Amino acid sequence: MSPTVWATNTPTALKAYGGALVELARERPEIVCIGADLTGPTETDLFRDTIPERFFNIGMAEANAIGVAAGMARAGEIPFVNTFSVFASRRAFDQIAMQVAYPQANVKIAGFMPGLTTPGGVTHQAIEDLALMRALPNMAVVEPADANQIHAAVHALADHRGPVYMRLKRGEVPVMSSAAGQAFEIGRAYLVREGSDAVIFACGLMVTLAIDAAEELAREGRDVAVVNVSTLKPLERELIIEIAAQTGHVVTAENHSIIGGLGSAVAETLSEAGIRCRYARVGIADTFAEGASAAYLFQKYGLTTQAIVDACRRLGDGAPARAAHRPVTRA
Amino acid sequence: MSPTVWATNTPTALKAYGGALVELARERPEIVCIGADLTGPTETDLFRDTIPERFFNIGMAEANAIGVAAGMARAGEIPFVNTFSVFASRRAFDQIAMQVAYPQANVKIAGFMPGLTTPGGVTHQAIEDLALMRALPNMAVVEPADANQIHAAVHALADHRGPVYMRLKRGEVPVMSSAAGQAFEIGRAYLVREGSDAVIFACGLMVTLAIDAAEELAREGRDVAVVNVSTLKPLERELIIEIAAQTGHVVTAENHSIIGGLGSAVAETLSEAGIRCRYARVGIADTFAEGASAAYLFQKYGLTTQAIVDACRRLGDGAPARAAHRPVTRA
Amino acid sequence: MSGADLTMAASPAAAPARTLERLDAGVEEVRRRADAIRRQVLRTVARVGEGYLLQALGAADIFAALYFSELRLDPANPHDPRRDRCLLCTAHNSVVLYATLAERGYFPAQELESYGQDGSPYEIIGSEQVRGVEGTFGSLGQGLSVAIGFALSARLRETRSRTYAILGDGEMQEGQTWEAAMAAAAYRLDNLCLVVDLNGMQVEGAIDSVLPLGEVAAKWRAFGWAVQEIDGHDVGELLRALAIARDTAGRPSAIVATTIPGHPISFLRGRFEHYAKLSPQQAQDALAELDASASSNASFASTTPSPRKEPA
Amino acid sequence: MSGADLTMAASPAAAPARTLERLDAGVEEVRRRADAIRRQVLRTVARVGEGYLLQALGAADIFAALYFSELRLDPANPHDPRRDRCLLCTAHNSVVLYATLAERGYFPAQELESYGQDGSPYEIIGSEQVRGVEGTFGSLGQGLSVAIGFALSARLRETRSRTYAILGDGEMQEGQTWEAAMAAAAYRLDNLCLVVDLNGMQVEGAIDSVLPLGEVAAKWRAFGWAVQEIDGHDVGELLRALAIARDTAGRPSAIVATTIPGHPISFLRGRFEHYAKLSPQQAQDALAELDASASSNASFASTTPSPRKEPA
Ligand SMILES: Cc1ncc(C[n+]2csc(CCOP(=O)(O)OP(=O)(O)O)c2C)c(N)n1
Ligand SMILES: Cc1ncc(C[n+]2csc(CCOP(=O)(O)OP(=O)(O)O)c2C)c(N)n1
Ligand SMILES: [Mg+2]
Ligand SMILES: [Mg+2]
Repeated sequence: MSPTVWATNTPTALKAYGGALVELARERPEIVCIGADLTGPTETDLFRDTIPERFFNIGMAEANAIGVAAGMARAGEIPFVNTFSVFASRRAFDQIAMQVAYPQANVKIAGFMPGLTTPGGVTHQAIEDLALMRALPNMAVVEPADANQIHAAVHALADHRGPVYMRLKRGEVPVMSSAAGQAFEIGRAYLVREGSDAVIFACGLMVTLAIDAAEELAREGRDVAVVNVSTLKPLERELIIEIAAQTGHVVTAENHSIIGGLGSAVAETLSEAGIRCRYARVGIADTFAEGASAAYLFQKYGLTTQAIVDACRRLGDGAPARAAHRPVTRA
Repeated sequence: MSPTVWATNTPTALKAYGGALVELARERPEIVCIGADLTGPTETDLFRDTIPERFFNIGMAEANAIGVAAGMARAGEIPFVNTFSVFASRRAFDQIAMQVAYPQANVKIAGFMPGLTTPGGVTHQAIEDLALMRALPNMAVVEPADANQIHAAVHALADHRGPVYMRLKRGEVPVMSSAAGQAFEIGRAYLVREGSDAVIFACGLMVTLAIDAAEELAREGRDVAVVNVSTLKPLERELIIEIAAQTGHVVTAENHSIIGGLGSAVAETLSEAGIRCRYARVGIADTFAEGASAAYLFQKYGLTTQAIVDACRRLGDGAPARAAHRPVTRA
Repeated sequence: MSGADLTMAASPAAAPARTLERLDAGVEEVRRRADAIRRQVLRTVARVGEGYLLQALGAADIFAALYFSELRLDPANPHDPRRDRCLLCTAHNSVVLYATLAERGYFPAQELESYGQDGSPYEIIGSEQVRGVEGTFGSLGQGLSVAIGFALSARLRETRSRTYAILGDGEMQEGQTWEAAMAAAAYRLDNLCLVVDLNGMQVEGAIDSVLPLGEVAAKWRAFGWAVQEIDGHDVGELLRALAIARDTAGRPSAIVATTIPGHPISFLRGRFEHYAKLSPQQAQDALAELDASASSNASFASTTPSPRKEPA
Repeated sequence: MSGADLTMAASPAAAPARTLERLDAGVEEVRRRADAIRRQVLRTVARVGEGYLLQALGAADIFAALYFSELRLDPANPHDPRRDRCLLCTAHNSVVLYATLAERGYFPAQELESYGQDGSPYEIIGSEQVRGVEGTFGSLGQGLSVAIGFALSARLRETRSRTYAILGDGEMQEGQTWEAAMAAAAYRLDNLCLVVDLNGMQVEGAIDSVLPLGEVAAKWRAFGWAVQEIDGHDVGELLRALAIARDTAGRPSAIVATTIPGHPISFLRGRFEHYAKLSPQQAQDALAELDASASSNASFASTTPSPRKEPA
């Protein structure tokens, strides 16, 4: 996978998820691993080979895999279901809604290869999984930004009682250099870079690109904050409202359609809070894509540092809109 | 179905869809009707009985029904697929995404019993179908507000080349008394009541409730506009931006989760346009519901004239926020 | 609800000490129970005036056989982790499950007076909000998958718990049923027993007029299940089939039980109305028919069943 | 793409006048075409260094039989509404379809030099952006449903058009396949012919190590299909089976074709690697093996096939 889907100066790690899941399962006997014929591609070969008695391959049958996981959760297990984001979300949505979200079954769904990180083409690209999962009551929705967050997230998911959907890149993932933003708590967003002129709310692979963008903007005198919104639901509204109000210029950046995901979550939140600010979305512009390298696709579909920089500049060139509509204090 | 899910002074009609579809099919031989064991409940018994050779019951197999429809569309037919909103959206989402939305297949999906209009309980209540369908590129998403719109919509769907998702109540539906807002064009929103203090953007059954709310607010001196957003996608952005900018107070009202549907669409649009306004959502507050009469559920989950009135009052009591952030003119 | 299950699983110290055995009622008592269930169904539906009545009457013998002979359950402790699980995959047929659960002592039958009313947990299409209901299966075709999850977990935990699922024949049109069928066979889940309620009916009437299923038993056999074809109204056959399933090793069992909607009420039997009206007069007539055909001890309904004591 | 189809359908005047007949190539020529397809597959995958290579080699005989004998197609007019439809349900195996389409004259083989490159329409997991590809089936288990739609429409329009679908054996784990299977039988779609590519492999290797399918032919029979079990590398059997399917009335046909991944390359044959590496040396060796075993006229690939003239 080409490194240009994250900031070029970011070091990387391999298979953060697969290792963390085995580590977790060694501690907690109720962890079971459920697959749908994508064991290698979801880094769960390690689990299969070291804890085979708690590894259940359901075959290429995502709907059934979710139902099986829900049944096991009702019986007391903590199932992690592993498949591609696109199949977890599109193919088994009714099953997730009714057997996982509604009963608050303790099922964790790990969806790999979100957005345009896969050369698998339109059928493999989950460009609306955040929209789908966010629309479900009771569902926590997370997207860790680097290997450390992935590791922490695996443990956080198990500690969280109830359903969680996590989307993450497989294989090689970035390791963020700054200490900030590597922790992971469900329900928290992390200010990874301070700034007073604008804020970039980013998730997943877009976080390192956002940091890069902020650095570039700093060189032209714009002081831009970056928030790693690693939990999309429940959203840490207070933090988002506060920083948006302080900066008055908001850009969202996600490896996802601009409809229904982070961009929408932020727009809903700020609109409802009555925050006066300029706002722009960076993301996939409501279009299907094709199969190609992630680097090519990120470039073609505008998931780049440059796109974020441009969005910040565009907002910044508009009329200043710094004053919050009403004062907001952190809860 | 209890009349209290729409304004109490609204007359009603029966099976507007079923009749219109047969009428259309008589004119156009490429119309085919595809069902999934819900012929009566989707008003297509009339089609089955009058044009049996173009009626295909696929049985209780929604995924297959969508695939079959897509194949027929590729061969030149115009399939209308009829099932409950919840099964059309949740159960066959991958199939709709890949076989209908991506290839822009000329398939029309009619989803019945949206939101809380069904006593069928949580498994039958489509509270996030708009979120799902809106997240799909190429998909038009519509929700007619009354029998006249339903009738017009059936024809508009057939005239529109490409995929459309329509959600609508079955059986008894309101017939709006004013002439305004009964037309139906894909991509248009209809100003059904003028007003300068606030605007209610509503869709489907919430439109008559919004009109009622506006009337109640008029009695206390608030001049509230109502827009029937019968197309959620593509949204008539210019109209929405203009009226929001003019009134400065925006309430959205939908028989749907407040996440991902009309409320989100409006928030995205206004945020991006830089419109300064107060904003509130009326809809299902990110929760699953249960089986009961529509009247009971609409009351319990806040889909009422009163809830809309309250939202308008709340906004109105805040600081005035009338000036648009930048001037907007109608396109 | 799953929450309670989780608590149980997390703190085994809290696990109840009560024995948990099959009632093993004989044919006669199961028949009487089936009659009592039918009466309760009729009374419950009559209050609303319509409902999934014909399926309920048709399935009453299956429910009686399961809940009064086969299943290891404790109505006083519906979340006992050692219990057998029984999943009604067609939640729209919940009225027969409610009637059965009331008869079995999960809750007083009077509670069913709120059936179908606004605010009642006894919804027309049932959910797990009702005591004793193991899941929410109004979206059809999902139950068998969840049953597999229970069965896999029981095996993992080495408990005796068996899992039962009652499938609507229309659900065989949903592909998920076959995903589950293949997985259950692949995992050799002999602690899983499926009863297919072959009533020949779906929403629009006769299945054959909608989308014919073709050969049913042959399908389950081809999917690797141990299949028994029985008359779903013959309680003796039902009990035997359940016992054989219990003794079948290495494969999941499917009992294909032919039932007749509305059975045995003369004027309802064999009608294919998916959601049927029931006037007060019809309800009375139906109850009278049951009274007439019932043996003298028709008042069985109120006695509490006592489990046959067997080693745990 | 569907758009073109719609145009065709909307304006019958634009329908082409060219004949549209099966090539009806004999066993020998089909074999040579299969060889040519394999060569193209090897050359194409070699450029990328890896791919769904073993499946492609295994399925080459099936593709040759379909595209060089059975199908009524006009490469010059890929949207001719009268054409037979052929759907590869496992779009990840598109390299064999691309090779076949190039060999059949849909586009120059040189175009495949961009295979798998950024910006190329020849994606690893194929889509309908490529000329001659009838749909986008990278999300597995969906193709057969679309095939039914084609078949129903052909019947409605009373055209001779037949529909063919090539199914991966792993797709039998997806429930949608069985939804489609049941519907095709219920509608007695004898203008539909399915070829199951029984290569015993899925992502993790052997299907039996993932989730065994159990009896395959028995399943399709139980679902009401006319089933033939054949050796998917025996071109004679393939052609015969396709002819029998064409003559089978009242039921859809399933040809269960056992194939061997990597066939016939000695060092690839029988390996269960879902996404296999292919070094330049291996590609050369494989091509040399094909050369050695091929009959003298190995240069067939460049000749244009001429249809046997038959009444339209
Ligand atoms: C996924 C899904 N699709 C459609 C429906 C609507 N529906 C309710 S009952 C039913 C027919 C069920 O037939 P069967 O399973 O045989 O149950 P029966 O009523 O005969 O016991 C249908 C299609 C549903 N509940 N779920
Ligand atoms: C719905 C869906 N789930 C999972 C996958 C990932 N996947 C790609 S190929 C494959 C296995 C396919 O096996 P088979 O159908 O036998 O095809 P073969 O490669 O053997 O020809 C899987 C699981 C997919 N493409 N689609
Ligand atoms: Mg039935
Ligand atoms: Mg295979």
